[in-house]
Amino acid sequence: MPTKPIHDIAASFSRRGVLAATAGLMLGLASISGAKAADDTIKVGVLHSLSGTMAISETTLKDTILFLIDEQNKKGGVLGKKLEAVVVDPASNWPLFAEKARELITKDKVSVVFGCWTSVSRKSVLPVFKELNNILFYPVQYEGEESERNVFYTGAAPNQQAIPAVDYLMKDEKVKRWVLAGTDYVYPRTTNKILEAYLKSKGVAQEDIMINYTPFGHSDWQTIVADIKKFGSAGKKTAVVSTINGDANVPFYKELGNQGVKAKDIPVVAFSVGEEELAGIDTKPLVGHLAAWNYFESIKTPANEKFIKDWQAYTKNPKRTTNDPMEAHVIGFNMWIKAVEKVKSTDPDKVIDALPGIEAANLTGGTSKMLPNHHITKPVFIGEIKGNGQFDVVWKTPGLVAGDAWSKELDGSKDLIGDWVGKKCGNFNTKTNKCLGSGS
Amino acid sequence: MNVMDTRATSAMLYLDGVHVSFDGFHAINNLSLTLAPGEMRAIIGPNGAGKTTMMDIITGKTKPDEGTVLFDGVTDLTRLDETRIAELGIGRKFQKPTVFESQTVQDNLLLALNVDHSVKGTLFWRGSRAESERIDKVLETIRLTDARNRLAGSLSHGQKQWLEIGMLLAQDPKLLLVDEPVAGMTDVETHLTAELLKEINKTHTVMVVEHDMTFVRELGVKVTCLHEGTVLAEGTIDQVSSNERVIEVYLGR
Amino acid sequence: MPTNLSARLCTFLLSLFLIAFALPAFAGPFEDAVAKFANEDYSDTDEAIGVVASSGNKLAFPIISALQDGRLMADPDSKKVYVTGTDGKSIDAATGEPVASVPDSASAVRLNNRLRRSVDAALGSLTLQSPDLGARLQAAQSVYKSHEETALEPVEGALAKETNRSVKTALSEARAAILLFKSDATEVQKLEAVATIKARGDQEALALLSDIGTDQPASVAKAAASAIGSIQSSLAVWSTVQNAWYGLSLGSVLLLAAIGLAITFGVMGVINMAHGEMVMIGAYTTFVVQEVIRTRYPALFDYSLLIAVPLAFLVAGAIGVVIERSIIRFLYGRPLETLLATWGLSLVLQQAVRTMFGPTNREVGNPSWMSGAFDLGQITITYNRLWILVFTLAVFMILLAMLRYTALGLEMRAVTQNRRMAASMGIATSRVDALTFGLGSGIAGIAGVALSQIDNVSPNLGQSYIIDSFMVVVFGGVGNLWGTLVGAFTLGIANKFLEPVAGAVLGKIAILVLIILFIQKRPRGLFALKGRAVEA
Amino acid sequence: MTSHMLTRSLDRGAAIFLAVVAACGILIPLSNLLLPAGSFLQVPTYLVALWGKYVCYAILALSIDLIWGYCGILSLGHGAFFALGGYAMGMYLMRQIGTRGVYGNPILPDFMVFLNYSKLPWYWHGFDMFWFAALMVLFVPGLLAFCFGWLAFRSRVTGVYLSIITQAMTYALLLAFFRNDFGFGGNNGMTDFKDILGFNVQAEGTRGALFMLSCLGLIVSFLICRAVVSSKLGKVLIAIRDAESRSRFLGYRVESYKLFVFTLSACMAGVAGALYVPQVGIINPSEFAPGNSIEAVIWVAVGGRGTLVGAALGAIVVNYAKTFFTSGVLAPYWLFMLGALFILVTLLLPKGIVGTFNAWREASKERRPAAATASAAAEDGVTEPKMAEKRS
Repeated sequence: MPTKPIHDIAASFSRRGVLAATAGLMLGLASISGAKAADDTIKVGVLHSLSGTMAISETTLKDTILFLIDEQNKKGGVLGKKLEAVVVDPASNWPLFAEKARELITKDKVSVVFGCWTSVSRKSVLPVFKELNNILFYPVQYEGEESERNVFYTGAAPNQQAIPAVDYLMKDEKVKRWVLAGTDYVYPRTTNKILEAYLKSKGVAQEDIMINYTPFGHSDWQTIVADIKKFGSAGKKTAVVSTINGDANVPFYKELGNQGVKAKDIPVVAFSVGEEELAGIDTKPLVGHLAAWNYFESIKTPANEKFIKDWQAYTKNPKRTTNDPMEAHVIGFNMWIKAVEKVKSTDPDKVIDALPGIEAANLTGGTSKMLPNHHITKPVFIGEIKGNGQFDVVWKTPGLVAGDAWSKELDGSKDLIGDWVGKKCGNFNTKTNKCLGSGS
Repeated sequence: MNVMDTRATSAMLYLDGVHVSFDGFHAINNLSLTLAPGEMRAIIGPNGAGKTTMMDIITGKTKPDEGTVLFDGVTDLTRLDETRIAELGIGRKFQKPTVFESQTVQDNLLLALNVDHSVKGTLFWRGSRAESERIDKVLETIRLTDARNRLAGSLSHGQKQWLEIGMLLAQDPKLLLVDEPVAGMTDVETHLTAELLKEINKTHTVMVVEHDMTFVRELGVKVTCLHEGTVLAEGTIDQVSSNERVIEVYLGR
Repeated sequence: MPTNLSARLCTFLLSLFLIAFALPAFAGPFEDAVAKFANEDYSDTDEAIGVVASSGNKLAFPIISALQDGRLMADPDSKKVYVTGTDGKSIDAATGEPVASVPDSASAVRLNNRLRRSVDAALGSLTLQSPDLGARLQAAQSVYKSHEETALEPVEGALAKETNRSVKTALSEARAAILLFKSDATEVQKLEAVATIKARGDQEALALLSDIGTDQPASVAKAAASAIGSIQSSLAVWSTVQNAWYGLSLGSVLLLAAIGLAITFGVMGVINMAHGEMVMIGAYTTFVVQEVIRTRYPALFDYSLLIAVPLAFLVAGAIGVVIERSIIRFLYGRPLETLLATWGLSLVLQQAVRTMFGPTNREVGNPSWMSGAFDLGQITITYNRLWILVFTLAVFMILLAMLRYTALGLEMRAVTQNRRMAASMGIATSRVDALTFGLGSGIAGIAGVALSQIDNVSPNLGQSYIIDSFMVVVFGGVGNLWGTLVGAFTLGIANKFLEPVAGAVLGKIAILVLIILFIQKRPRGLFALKGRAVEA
Repeated sequence: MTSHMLTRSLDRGAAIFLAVVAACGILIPLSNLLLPAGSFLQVPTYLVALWGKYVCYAILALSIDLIWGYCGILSLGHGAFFALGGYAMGMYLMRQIGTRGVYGNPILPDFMVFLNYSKLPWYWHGFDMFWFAALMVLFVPGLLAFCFGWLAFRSRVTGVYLSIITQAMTYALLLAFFRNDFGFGGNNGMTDFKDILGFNVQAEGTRGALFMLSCLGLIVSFLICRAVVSSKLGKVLIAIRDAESRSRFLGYRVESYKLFVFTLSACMAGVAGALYVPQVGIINPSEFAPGNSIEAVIWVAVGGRGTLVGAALGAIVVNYAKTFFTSGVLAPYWLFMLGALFILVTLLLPKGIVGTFNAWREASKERRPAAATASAAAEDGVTEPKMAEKRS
């Protein structure tokens, strides 16, 4: 077959073409980066998925931040400047979270970012925030075992949700047998590890604990509910501690209701089921099942009532619900405003140093405080599901509970503390008096 | 033991008592047929007589339920797959012309050449003078020298038929199975094809399936008529076409 | 049926109510106890329930049943407690005297799970002789669960008068449960009790027997142990039956999701990745139907699914026809491109639904005939699963009949087998294509109606079924509806027998791997068509 | 021999493409490092990382095009090979963290510490050595592809059946990697990397080097694909794509060819994944999601299947669009656009951008003397897939 001689190829090789294409590309790149930040506003990044599987939870949080910024701007903004939200859509795609975080910080020059829902999205953006030294407010309850300089955790750590809930069941419901049911990912795994250790320390025997994991979006719960019924019929009072994730909850509760598992027989206490999740189910068969949160929409305080009223007015939807992570954003946002006003600057370093110790009112009548480990103090409520999809608070902690970055129940972390004020370290080993790993 | 002794038959192709059925439908029914080396045989028969299924069996595409299929007296074809059978030296032209449409005529022939067909062989292949000479020769034989750089897909129907026969030639098999080579051809083309096949038959064993009686007559070879998966009649074209049962089957009487 | 039951309870309550009226009020521990309801403290409420229930006062039943229904109003300021009747009239709970209105400062006495159990136990002994059969049965069962000694006398009284067999059994089981836990019951009584409970033979019998404690006479402990053993072995057999039922149920869901695909993919050869979204559209149609019913015609709620089924079929079917006409018909013979285009379409449809209905789950309620469960032997069969199984089989049969006996079915089969021949015989092949695709989509829509009863109604609904559906169709053999049926039930049952052994996650992985290996063995599925036609 | 294969595989389009990639691979990192920050021509670091990601996707797209465009195997599970390569690299990077993890454990990665692993699982051994990890990047995806292909191609699973079981494969892997017991970090995957070969992964210099390496990876992959498709083996692949059973009857062992090219493609995808992980800083099971693999196929379709330049270009164009549209006011509409792109490209632009451009160029050449046309068509190595097979 005929082959083109080499000099032919050299001739057809267009040097001009290459130059033009390369130059065009470079110019294109440079011009993308050339987007200028307007100096008369303070930019606030919003990093919540608006599409994909997590949109179901995160869209509300984006709206919350927009609402808070709107309210703040009505009060005149901060430091005499208006706040401006920069909204991006990481589309429930974890690497895209990192990319968008980088874009927010480098290109849009935001002063702070509110965002993420899943742990993996937080883990994904973490290196970016550390590298580019910016601030992330993370509003969702999570498995703990983390304290980073650039992240402020306004959701619950396990000791602010799981442990009080188990305490309540043990004391008030006299529960002796435990089913720990969860979706197979890190939060349920860690939470169940912590709970298992905690229950054993309270004298619960191994055979009285059943642990079960299911895949994401599991929809056929027949076998598991039957197993729970069977486990619960061993003669001791049984309860289910559910760390089942979002979407799988609806079929789970439907199956519970249909198989006649009543709350008064086997109560289920959930850590991931809030007002939004219940919106998708008929809650009448579920009355009496429990959830543990740091906030419920039904809590009657003036602050909460005003917040709900303003929120519903802002979203022009009189039925729009509120939930725990929203409150976490409210607290986090107010703390950031206070810290910025305190140091009169939005410089991340200054704000990070100013934040521990800042107090902000929460919506349930108390005042939350940012701790040196970058977690906050929160009250813990146990709510019973009511027929109207809301919760009735049946128990609350006497005071506020301080969030532990490192669980005292786990071998690996029982000696660790996070202290960004005194020790300047997120994982300080109190036994060896050393700051571990990269935190040094 | 002498190698010669293992040969069950001296025939190039030997089918005996072959049965095949699809979901209860007997496509081939106790079919027995022998093709001597160097012979050219025409197979005729109405639609559904089992002509194409027979070719499928010979080339390994369909496995018979029972029966013997021997190639060259020794090789049991029912145990082998298409590739192995092709490697043994059986080439096939399909009923519907099947060439590699997005490649050039020349490349089609190149692919058909009976050279190293292994992955390694093709990856590190470099053309040789001998190969291009063979391709040139085949191109000439099938009258497509001028079209050598055209895409096969752009050829006319008749040209595609020839190209496929050309691919068979390049493959240089011991036995050629040719399924309806002149379907859709003009009279002139049909005549040329007959000449071509006769030329090929000088060096190869050939089995031709065809409907076109003029063409079969022009080939002037022994004819086998199939009906309902079995041999109905065998002989010269005149003998077969005067056979009463053949007439009955064809005319539906 | 709960509504029915509560209605009857109310009648009963009202009659008691009238008797209570006639009696003069008397002061004492009862009044003090009633006042405790106003303390807003769970322990006080619990105590009050106990005192009120055992007071023998005629007001006890109205008070406790009002407490259960959230109609017991307490005023924390004045410590007054009121019972609001179902007719809206109120009485003073301590005296029984009617009051004009309940003060605004009063609110319903709150319950938690512990209190609900106390209420159940208290109501149990109070309603043992109710004229309502269901109420009596429930009462006997709640006494069985609480097995408190104080209930022994009422149970025995009721047992003497009871005529209904099932209630009688329940009462004697309740009596046995009480005796078993009564410290001063005789050994003979206890042995009899163990036998009674053993005869019950279910999980609850097991629970009760395992809970009797160590202070029992040796013979009783032994009898209990042997009873436990025999119940456990019979339950083990039942658990296999249960797994089989769960498998059938999962299989029916898989079949329902896959059946539409068996048409579009199996019959037409179109790879419709947006199939799941057709299911989703069916589910959202159900949601819209229920919304309209809820706001306009609440009485029709139980019929909402019956209305939704044809509508979902039409909506999804119409969308299917539009998709076929606008996209798929240009891609016939290019299966891989069809796959990509319909995948894109599924993204668009999902995001469109997300934009229209919001990203959150929407509530689709179960009509009363699809709620709850019944016991068959020792397994629980939920009505929704049972109806879905019946519904799936019905859809399957109708589809089979349609393909076989109707003109469209005939035309569809003709076009599938030989398009050119069908066209030359005057069949409008493009119309048949559109209708076939519409049919497949419509059936997916119907599946959505059923799936809305057990799964989330969210924009992601369809995605969770698409891979499973393809597995079912490919496993069963393309182009063969019976293959799809067998494939779905095989996968369902295999999954449910694997799940208890391997866990839900590994079970699912194992099924996927098995399918991949199976396809190697039989590339065209369980029920493959043979012959030359398939190869073409 | 090699020089022969090279010259044969270079034509004008390919040469321009390679030169542009090479130029970018050198100029972008240099501009990032040498020019002062904020200057007009300086490329900011985040764009270096972003474009590094695109280049990795381009390698993935090439690997898909090699099997889909040239051999007709539509794999909807190529993300699995990409992710496996990524995991192999991720495991190396995790081991490099050493005592800098939050628990300071010198051997166990953090997620193992808090899930109470007492020792390193056996399959984690060796990943502290770069050469071993690099070998695994090729070996693991290659082995999986080989086993999978060996089974599938031998039993002649083709067309949509193959597509569906590749999807089942990646879905099964997705579920498996989600499991925490599997020992790969579950849903959170691996992140917070520190060093690669002793260099800080977040340093600008390392990023520049990684970008350069990615471009080099793209060039090498391109040359390998080019060499394969323009060899006689490439012609056989196209023959198999267009008429599989014809190729069998010519005596080609179709399953061996498919297996070879499928395994080669999986190794390339693995390399793409390995280059991708240090640049985006995370690897987790969502990379196995069937949707990701399907999206990668659409890059190829957009650029033009059966044209290598098109596949690479398609990956870059679609991902650039994704970055652009997922920010700002258009964010909620991104999925609409992606979906529409799938539909419109398959309906209106079945040859993709480059394929259509080539066809247009062919057409304009037609008007010139016919002699040139045929040789050019043969020479270009650009062949349009056969689009309209007859419906059965």
